[in-house]
Amino acid sequence: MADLATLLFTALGLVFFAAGTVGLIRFPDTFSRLHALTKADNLGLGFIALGVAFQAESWAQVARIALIWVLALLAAGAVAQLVARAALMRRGGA
Amino acid sequence: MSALLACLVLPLLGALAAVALPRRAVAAVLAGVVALTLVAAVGLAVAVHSGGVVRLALGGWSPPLGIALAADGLGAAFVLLTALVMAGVAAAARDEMTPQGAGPRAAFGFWPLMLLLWGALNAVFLSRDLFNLYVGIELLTLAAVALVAIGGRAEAIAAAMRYLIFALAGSLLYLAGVVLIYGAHGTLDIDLVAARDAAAPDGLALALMTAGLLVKTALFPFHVWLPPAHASAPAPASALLSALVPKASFVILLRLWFEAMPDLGTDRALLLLGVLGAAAILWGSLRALVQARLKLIVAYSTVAQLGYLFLVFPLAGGAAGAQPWTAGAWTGAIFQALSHGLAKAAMFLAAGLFMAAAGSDRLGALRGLARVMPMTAFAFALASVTLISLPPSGGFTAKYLLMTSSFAAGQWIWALVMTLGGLLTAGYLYRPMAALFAREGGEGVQTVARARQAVPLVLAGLAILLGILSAAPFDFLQIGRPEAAEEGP
Amino acid sequence: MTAALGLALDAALCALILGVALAVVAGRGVFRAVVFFIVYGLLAAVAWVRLDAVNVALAEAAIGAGLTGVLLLAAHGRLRRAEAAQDLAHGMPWSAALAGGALAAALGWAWFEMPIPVEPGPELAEALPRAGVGNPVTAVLLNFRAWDTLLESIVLLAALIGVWMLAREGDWREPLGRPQHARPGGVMAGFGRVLPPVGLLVGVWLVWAGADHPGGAFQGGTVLAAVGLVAVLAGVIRPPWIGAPLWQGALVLGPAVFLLAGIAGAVLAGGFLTLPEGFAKPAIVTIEVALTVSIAVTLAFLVLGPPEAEGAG
Amino acid sequence: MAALSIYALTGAALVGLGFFGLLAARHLLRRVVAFNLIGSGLFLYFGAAATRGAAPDPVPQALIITGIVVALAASALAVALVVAQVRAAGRATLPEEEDAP
Repeated sequence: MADLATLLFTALGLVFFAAGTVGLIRFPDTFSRLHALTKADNLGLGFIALGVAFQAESWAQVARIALIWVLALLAAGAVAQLVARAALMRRGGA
Repeated sequence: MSALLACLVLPLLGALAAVALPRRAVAAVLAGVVALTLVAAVGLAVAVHSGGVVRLALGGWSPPLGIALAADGLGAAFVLLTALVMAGVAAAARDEMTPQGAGPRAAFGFWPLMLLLWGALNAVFLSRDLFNLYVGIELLTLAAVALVAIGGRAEAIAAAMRYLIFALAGSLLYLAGVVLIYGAHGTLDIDLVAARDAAAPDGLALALMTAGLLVKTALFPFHVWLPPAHASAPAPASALLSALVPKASFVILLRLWFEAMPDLGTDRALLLLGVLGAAAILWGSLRALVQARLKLIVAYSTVAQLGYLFLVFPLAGGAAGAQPWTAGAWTGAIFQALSHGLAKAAMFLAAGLFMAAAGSDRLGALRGLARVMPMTAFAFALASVTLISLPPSGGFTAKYLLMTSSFAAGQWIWALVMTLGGLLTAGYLYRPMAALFAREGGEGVQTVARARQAVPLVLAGLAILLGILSAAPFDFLQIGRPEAAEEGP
Repeated sequence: MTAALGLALDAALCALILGVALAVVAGRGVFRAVVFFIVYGLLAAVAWVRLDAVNVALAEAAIGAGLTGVLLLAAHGRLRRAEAAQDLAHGMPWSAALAGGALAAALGWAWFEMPIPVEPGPELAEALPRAGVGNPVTAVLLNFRAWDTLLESIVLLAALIGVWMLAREGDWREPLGRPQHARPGGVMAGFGRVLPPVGLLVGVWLVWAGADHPGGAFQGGTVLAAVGLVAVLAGVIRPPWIGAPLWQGALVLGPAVFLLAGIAGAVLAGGFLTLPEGFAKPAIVTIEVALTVSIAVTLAFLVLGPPEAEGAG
Repeated sequence: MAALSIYALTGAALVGLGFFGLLAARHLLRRVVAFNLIGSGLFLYFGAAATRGAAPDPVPQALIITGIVVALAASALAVALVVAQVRAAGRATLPEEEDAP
């Protein structure tokens, strides 16, 4: 049962990652690329974390997996903001 | 054992203190560390002389699990050489490497880097573990490159960069050989490697390690990084770099070819090393002959003088191991390393004093300096006597030993190269000497304190003394000499 | 996972690694090379997990990819104007290709000729229980081969002094690195406030866990250095200048404690770096904590670079 | 064993690629990257060699961690030298190695 849930959720996560990557490649400018990347990848990572959590042996491990997801979310958000600002400034400067 | 330990630990502790303590305290700590380490090095030599090889298993774990250290005659001699040169350089640089004299940057960096270099050299000379040697030469390399960069000008930075690229490529080649040795034999200890069951990749491992160390020793044709690096560092740093640093990788080469894997010393491989050495002697001397700056002459002279060291491989290595002339060749090469170390340190320090007085090291600017600075000019002349190998210097003993063994071995070609090298040496040293002792010139130069002038004189004098008292060091260098070369006269 | 599937995964991973490495060496533009190198480091970390070397995977990800990547990116940012200069040699450098190819072929040949040595040996199994820590890699690093680790911590210090020697004479008294200006209240400033407590926790945990699980002073110290760098970037803390007593002390604390513990071993337990039985664990933990402090500070300073004045260069 | 051979050969190829890069590249930053590639490939090779026995040998893992840290120290100094070189000479290549334009 747990294995099935893991399989399902990680597969779903991978689909989101694939979608985000396609967006990264196909979208025309920095801002829409960022949009695709952050939204889709954060969700994808969330599903994968959820899937892996079913394999955890204790609640402490689940908590650690959740912490990883939150940290990745935080980093991705902050970096996306910074990249967007850099792109904005370059556009303004050009 | 405690002397061995002190040689390893004191310079490193001193370096840490030089980083962390306020400037006022550093000078006192420095003097203490230099004096104590010098005493420890003498103590180690005495202990080896009276009791034979001093061994130490670090952490109480013996190989293959732990790292073993040992001070044999070879290691102890180089530890002592290092201590003498370091003490000389520390005394010479005391007034120069101050915030007033060299700026706050160089004054901060020189002392810990010098001590780190010292610690790394001693660690390399005493280690019996191939990977530990890797960490040791990396510490040595980084400290040495930083000492070049202290120079600060654009050419110093370019020279440091080139030095670092070459040295890192050399380190990785060496490391690749170490990986193959551990992969095949599960040990890194030199004595256990010597007792291994031969495996197919051993030859490749030795070749890789040797190639890497040749780059670090600046043997022809891998020498191109050395002259700019040694010439653009501040003089006290140049003295350390030229006198000591290439000797560390040379000692590792000796340990590999004579102690760890003497069975792999085929005639052809040993001949190749000898030919490269001979090429270094001739090419380095010819390049030195056409330089216009004193420091570049001295630096190219290092390229040439390092070449002599490699004649030990065809003369004492491999199947020739048990021949009557091998002890002479082995000792001659080490004598050459020791006397070159002392003489070259004296030369670079003297060059630094000439530069301080004349404001430049172009040969034209040095004219007549001997009348203003007779002591320094005399020191330079004495050091030249050793490099040209006139009797009774240490250089003479070295080349005499190498030459007699090459005749005894029937390999007279090396004797020919050495004779030619001696003539060329006299040629390239004649030019700065003629300028220094010129009748005119020498007006309007800065005066240099007598105490500073004394240091190169002492070091050059020691190089001569090594020749006069050559009997005692000769026996000393046989202590713990690898079996392959043991049955000398 | 079946063996065949695992093998396919390994092959795919290695193909990816080689492809990325090719892009690092021969791709157009230095910026691209640097970015691909960071990707390479992360892939290599996965390879280490596949090789059952989690300690190394952590080190590769944190140091090899992370910190080296930051170093290279920061340097690239300063070199933009030099980018137009020549990057790769004109034409195919055949001698370099020959040397590289020969080296790879020789190592490949050696792999199949290399005998498998006797197992790690009875020495290790017999000594491990006396080493004081459960993580065998930590036991090797801080007990059996402590001399290597001690020298290595000093190598970092030597590199830092070397980096400092590249400061311009007039900039010596300035704070380390380029002056940073984070917008107050901006994203970076906010991030710089949120991350440090969490990062501190992770770093300390890595060191603490390193005694018995994967982790250790170098991995933990790297995380702490990263936390410090983010805090500097965010303007939460200001970089110190060279000679600030507390920071200089932190730089040498680890090697100094290590050396003094080694000497204490020589006096008390009969050998340099010998840890007396029974005290091995507390001694190792003390050394690791001190080392972590020094490693974190040294690594952060290495990334910041030499002191530089406002508006220079 | 087959999997280990894949990793070892990848490591060997990385060493070759990195050495090629170190010799062929002109931009100094790319040379630093190539140096790191050699080290990393060598460690991968070592790691594979250490896993051949029945139980993985912890000694190479410890040596590799030491090697990674040493490589970082060298890289840090090299990168700082590159920056200083550009500042002093205005270019990221070594003087006499620039091919004629």
